[in-house]
Amino acid sequence: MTEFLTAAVGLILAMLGLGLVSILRGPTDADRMMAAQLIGTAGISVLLLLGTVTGVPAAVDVALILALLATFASIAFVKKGLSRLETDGADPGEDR
Amino acid sequence: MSVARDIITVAGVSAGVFFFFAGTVGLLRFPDTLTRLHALSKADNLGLGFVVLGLLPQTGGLRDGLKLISIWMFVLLAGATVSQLIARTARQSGSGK
Amino acid sequence: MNIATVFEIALAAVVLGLAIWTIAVPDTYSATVGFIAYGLLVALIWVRLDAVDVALTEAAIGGGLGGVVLLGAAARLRDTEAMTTERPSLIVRLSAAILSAAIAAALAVTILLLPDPAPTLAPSVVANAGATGMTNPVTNVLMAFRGMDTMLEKVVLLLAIVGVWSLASDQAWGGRPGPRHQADPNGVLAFLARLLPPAGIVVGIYILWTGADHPGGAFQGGAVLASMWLLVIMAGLVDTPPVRSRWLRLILVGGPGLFLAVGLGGLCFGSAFLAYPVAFAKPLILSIEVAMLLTIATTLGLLLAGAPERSAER
Amino acid sequence: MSAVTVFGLCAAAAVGLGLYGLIANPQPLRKIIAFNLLGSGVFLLFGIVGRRGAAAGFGNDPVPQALVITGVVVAFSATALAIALLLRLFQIAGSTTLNSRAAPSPRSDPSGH
Repeated sequence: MTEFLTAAVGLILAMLGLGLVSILRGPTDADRMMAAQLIGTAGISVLLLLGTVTGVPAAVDVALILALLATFASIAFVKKGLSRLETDGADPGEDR
Repeated sequence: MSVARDIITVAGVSAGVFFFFAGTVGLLRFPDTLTRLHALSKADNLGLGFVVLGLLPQTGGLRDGLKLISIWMFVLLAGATVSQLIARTARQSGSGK
Repeated sequence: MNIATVFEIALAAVVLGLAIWTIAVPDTYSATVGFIAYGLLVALIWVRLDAVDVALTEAAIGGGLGGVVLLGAAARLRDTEAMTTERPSLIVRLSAAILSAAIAAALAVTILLLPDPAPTLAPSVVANAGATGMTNPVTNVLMAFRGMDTMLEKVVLLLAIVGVWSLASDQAWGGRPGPRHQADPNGVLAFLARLLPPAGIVVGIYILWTGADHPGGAFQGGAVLASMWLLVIMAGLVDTPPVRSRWLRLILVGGPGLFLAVGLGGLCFGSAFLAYPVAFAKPLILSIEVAMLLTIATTLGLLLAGAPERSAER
Repeated sequence: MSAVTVFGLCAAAAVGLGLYGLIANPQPLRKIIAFNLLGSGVFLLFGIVGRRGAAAGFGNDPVPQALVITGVVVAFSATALAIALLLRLFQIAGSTTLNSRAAPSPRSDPSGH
């Protein structure tokens, strides 16, 4: 069982690495946002699996915090990207 | 009993890993933003969902199970909102065509 | 080589790749995104090192709040990138590379040659755990055995917020930080900002409460509360408070103030500064933590909101 | 190769990379990010030392853990303050260069807005 779950962690981690390639490649900000979202979700899954594998039940709490904070970070990310598009050509000082 | 639990875990986590794989490949290979968004939502909702489902039989008690499910709920909510905002961004900037 | 080691090497490789990407990529915005992903994965390393308390903090700061601070600045400064094209000369970069490589190599050698058996303070933490009535060793160290550090850390947070506020321009002095966010009150973001914070507040308080016996604590819970507050602000449902407001300042000094009062009480009635009477140790520590939760949530939220930019009237 | 060795080498490399970025990168925001990377490497080194000191039923020595938590909070405060300074510099000078020879072009409204 432990071997299976560890292998699953490894596979999801590999997906996460591929998601990083997508951040790296872009080409648009929307793609970067999506990749960040995917990395957050994959990180949560890895944490949940890792908590079960290593017998650290508190890893679920880390995943809980990560779920809330990653939500917040992606909303901030998208919101900043949105206002950038909306205020294109406007005063950069108001750009937030 | 424990064998049945392990079977559920293996099946759930395997399905979850499959959807993560599908979502990542879609994110890398699909031609435009909106189709990539479609692929992403599969990894987000179903990938994590199946992993949570698979891990439920392995949890110690009701409280841990509830925590797992609420994590999934948070991610579902966030995923739905962020996807909609990203789609709007993409349409406004014209890259969604 | 078993499968766990393969996993560890893969994790370390991904983290290192992200670190290199963060330093080397030309676009600052991409570097920031890379750093957020890095913070998220470092939290995984901390879980792997069996330091779940630190993993919680790292997930809250590295993956969340710290990333949003950097991202906001990167989004604002993005258009100025073309202006700063000057780079240090080749000699400077080469010597910097040699210096950094030498330091990294020295650290690596030190890691490989650490003494065996390793020195540890864990047994003395266990031996004294009965004095506080709590079983989470990290909370014991933070709140009791090294309580002075934790109190001064909160003072540092307070100093940082004073520093940020003092950067306001004359018109905005004492005003509201950040722009007023306009959002469709029936839009999807406003919907999320109404639905998520109640659950988030429960999670924040749970993290504080569980900190007595399991990994968790006031700072991690406060970070969750701060992110929920900022989510509501970003959705345009409420505005940031003017920083001259009296109740705001009262909350900001409340946590450290109570900590200091308890510490001085220990000096007057007990044996030393911050010495808790054994019978009341747990209630005292818990009340300090509850006051801290509010203070930390407000401080972190205001640190993210930045310097005041609008006068209070608008 | 144990977890301590693998992550220890990773931490050492993060410290080196952060130091290089801090010196060699001209943009202040990049310097702040590099400084955070350097700090996170140092924190990980603490974690390694604590992991080796696992005893008395704990997987990691609690004292270094508490030090790291304090350190993370202080590093975050410093980062937020540095970012606020940087944004204010940008607001006043219209650029974020640290190079005193390059004359900064003042914007029309130096006090912002």
